[in-house]
Amino acid sequence: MSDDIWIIGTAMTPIRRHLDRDVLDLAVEASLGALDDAGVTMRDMQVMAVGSQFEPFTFGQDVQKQIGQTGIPLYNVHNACATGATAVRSVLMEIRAGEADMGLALGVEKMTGSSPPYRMTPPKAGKVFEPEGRDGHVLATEGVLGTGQMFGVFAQTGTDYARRHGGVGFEQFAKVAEKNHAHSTLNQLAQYQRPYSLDEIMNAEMLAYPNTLPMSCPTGDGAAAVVLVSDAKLRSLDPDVRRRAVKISAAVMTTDPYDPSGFAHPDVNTLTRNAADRAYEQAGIGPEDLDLVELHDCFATAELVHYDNLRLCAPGGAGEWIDRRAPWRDGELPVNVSGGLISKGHPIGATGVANLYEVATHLRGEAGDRQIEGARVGLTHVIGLGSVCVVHILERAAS
Amino acid sequence: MSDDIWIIGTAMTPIRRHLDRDVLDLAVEASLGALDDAGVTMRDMQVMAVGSQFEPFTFGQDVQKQIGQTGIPLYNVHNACATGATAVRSVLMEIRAGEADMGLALGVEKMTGSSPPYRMTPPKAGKVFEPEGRDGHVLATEGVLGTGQMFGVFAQTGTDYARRHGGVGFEQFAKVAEKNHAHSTLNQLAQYQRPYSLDEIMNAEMLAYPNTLPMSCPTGDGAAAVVLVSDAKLRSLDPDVRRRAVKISAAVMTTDPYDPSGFAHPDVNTLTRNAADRAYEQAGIGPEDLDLVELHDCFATAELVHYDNLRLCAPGGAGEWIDRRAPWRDGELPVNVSGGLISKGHPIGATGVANLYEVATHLRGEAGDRQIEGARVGLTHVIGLGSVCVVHILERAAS
Amino acid sequence: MTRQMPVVDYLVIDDGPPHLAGHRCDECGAVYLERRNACAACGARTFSPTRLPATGRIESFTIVHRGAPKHVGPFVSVLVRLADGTFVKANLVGVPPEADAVDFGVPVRLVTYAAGTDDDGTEAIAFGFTYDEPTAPAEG
Amino acid sequence: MTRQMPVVDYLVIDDGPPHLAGHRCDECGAVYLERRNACAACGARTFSPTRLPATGRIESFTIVHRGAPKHVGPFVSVLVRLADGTFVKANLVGVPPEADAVDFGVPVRLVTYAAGTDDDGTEAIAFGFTYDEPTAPAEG
Ligand SMILES: [Zn+2]
Ligand SMILES: [Zn+2]
Repeated sequence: MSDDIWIIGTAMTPIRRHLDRDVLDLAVEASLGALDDAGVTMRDMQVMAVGSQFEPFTFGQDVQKQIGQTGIPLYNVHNACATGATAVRSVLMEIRAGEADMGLALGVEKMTGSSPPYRMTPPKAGKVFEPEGRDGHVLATEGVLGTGQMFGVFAQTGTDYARRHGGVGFEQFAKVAEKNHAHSTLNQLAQYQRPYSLDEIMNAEMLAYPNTLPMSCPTGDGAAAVVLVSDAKLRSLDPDVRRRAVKISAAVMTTDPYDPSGFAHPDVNTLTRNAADRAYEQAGIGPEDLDLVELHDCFATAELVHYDNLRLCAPGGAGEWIDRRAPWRDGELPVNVSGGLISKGHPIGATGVANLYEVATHLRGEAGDRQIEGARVGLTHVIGLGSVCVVHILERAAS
Repeated sequence: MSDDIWIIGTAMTPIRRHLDRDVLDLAVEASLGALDDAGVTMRDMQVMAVGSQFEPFTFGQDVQKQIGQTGIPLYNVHNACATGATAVRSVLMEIRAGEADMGLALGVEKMTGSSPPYRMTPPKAGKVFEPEGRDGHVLATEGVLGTGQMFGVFAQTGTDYARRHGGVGFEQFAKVAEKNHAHSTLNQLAQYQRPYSLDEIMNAEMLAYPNTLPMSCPTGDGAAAVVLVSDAKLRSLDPDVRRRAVKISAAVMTTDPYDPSGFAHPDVNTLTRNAADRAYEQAGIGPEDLDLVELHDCFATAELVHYDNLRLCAPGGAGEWIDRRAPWRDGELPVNVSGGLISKGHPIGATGVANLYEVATHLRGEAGDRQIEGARVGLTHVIGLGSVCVVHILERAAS
Repeated sequence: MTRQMPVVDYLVIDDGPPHLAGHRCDECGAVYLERRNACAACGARTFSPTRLPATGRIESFTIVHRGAPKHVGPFVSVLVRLADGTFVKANLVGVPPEADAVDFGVPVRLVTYAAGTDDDGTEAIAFGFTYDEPTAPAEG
Repeated sequence: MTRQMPVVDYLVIDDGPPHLAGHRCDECGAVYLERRNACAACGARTFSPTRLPATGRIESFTIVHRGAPKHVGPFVSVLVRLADGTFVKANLVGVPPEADAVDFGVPVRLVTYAAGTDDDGTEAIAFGFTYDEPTAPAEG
């Protein structure tokens, strides 16, 4: 049977109270052990899944950074004591679905606390300096060795773009927020629903130059859901369901390929470009065919660079593109008509489903006051810092 | 193209500071909204994935318990801001792989803290009683309304089995631990590697009757990994790799179907029986064909009931089965020759991969001192309380 | 008079004899103790309040030593199947915390007791189960 | 004499002029600052110590106001590309925390300063970058 899946490599660490090894050391030993056992390398892997019940954030990506960053899809999963088995299933489904022919599943847990942390830990008050973690820090380095705060990181992503390309400054970034706040006035699901003038935005509290408060996503609660069916199943459903169905023409997940700058500053550009290019190829659709885009504007600086990363504007032309209001809802390619994360809000787990909700609702012609008339094709983009990027291209049912 | 995947329902909540609603309320509103929008119900779903960056444990299962427990596979995923998109991908791959024709993806986040918790919260010292959570508790109920501690929960699972079937008592449960500690003396990867006498086990500190300390899994660190390939890819690999390859003949994930007792006490039996039955059917293999089993013995009481749940012993005959040493490494069907979680250890995220490591190593004939001679077929079983169960059946390459 | 509150809201202490109250699914009759969104059994979304019976049978037990609250000490946790088929977890009270003292054969009955007092002097009323020996000592 | 320790172990202060030290992949030459298991670029597993150059160029910056440590105040965070292509994040020091004061065109040079003192009187030595104007004010 061609559906068979095989294990060709496996390894495990001794189970101990590993007081002198951090969780990455354990993850790497098992991962490299399994690759060695199979006689393959990370370059052969087309998907990876990492199961840990307690490691937060994007732990799997931290493992990739130690053993090989090739840009492949990566799942961080948990399911109580079946966490490792769920990682195995994630890889197995990717292979069975024909998305990958080889993948790595890792399960790992650091249950004992008294071993070296690998992430930055807060400084203890009134202490004697002692090096901690993989960088041997003796005090909290935030504000001493630059910033790792989100609004600062994305601010630097923006000024990097401004350095490389002309016509981009504080005002261009602020215009992104002006647009998104204007858009959300039509969206009752949005957290904010009032317009902000450009002046108001530029004179608001500066979080980290050039991102002011209204250029940054707020903290809010929310949820979004979608029901997916196969093409075969769809044919068996009611005509009304078929008529409102929205096709997922492309679904791509990428992680960071190695880049020398990525260890000092997260690179949100390359993995977005990779995801977008593959999505356009999968769907047989180009940026010029899009009727609307929901992209990951956690900060105004992020939205601007993604105009270029998603090929929405001319190369290097993101500043000029926002200046001529191209991404406004009445412009040439509406971006974030929901209000985007800046104004609609960004309840983290919900975000990557909420953007499908938004685009699907427009493609169905059911977006009410904020409807983009005649929308037939849309793109969604989301980035989880660490990083992982997912791009979908959606099309409305041919009617 | 038959590979097309369609969205037939979608919904989202308003994004707000939802001070009067708990995270389940939000998750349910979006989930039911998407189902309603599609004109389908949870009974039509064959897979579910829930993305939340911050909800711990088995949050997705908590959502199922509010909207419909049908026993389907469920992923709890996180990937920073791409968490929701990763849930969508998990469902999409299950459908593309032909495992499901319809599934539900949910993304949800409660970002603001000042809203009702739905899980038990610790009591505040020196306070005025105020009802909290979905049960309106005014004080910590552990020890007041029975126990929710793991060793107590699994202890009750054991005494429930003893009530229903003859020949099961404290001694039978203790014999499970005696066996597993004996097995691990041959396994250098195990956390414990010394034998415990039955007397020593029965006279050790009682955690929760009938589970004493050496009848309970210890706290330890570890990791395990596997590399998986498709059948097509395997054909292109070196003969040495092919010879050592181990086939995954069955891979099944289940969650709890509704049972009236499950809200008062987790039912670890039904979902294990469902998973085992489907795995035997998928593999075309019965319990009588197995050469070894690694099952989820978080506590000795758990291992004993799973002899029956996995159909290893005669119905109701788990007590008699351990009495005649059937699951010892030299018995009729060796169970947990690694030492199991009780003695090998249980680093949570690693566990569901470590059991594949163990069985694959025996099927390859590479288990050294603890090798089960001539092993050709093995089964792995893991449960995450909440619950989720995964069963794999592995076969060595025909040579 | 001392003010009293139930330890959980599905214990009713101000409407006749103390009893448990549940939410019964209007569609399939499944009963739940806590606040619900929809029915895990059938998916229906409306429930009606229902008063639960006071008697039942022990399905399983454990005697918790490690981690038992200090002011409680070792205690017997039981899963009880009430006469209408609803399951509830609670302490078995009035019975020593010894394995031999737990008898699956004897029916149990709901009892209440004060489990704590807050800074305002309000008592938290807990429920447990105890052997229902006067009514049916030899039954089952 | 005051005892000194670097704020992170890739700053070397006891071997000639203060400098940064990295781990260079023996296979592909990728350079990393922190302790490594393997190479993210090529997968190789051995590294050799390497001394990094003291000068570089600003790639990006921000001026952090919210969440800046109180004793530091608003500060300029920069990503610097060192002369050998290694990237490092640090503060731009000796420059006011104003957008107009940050000039991509001017090269920068590593400097060190005391960033804190512990209970034993040991000083933590931090590094930052400052404009390298004496040597090449008009370059680039
Ligand atoms: Zn119902
Ligand atoms: Zn390298």
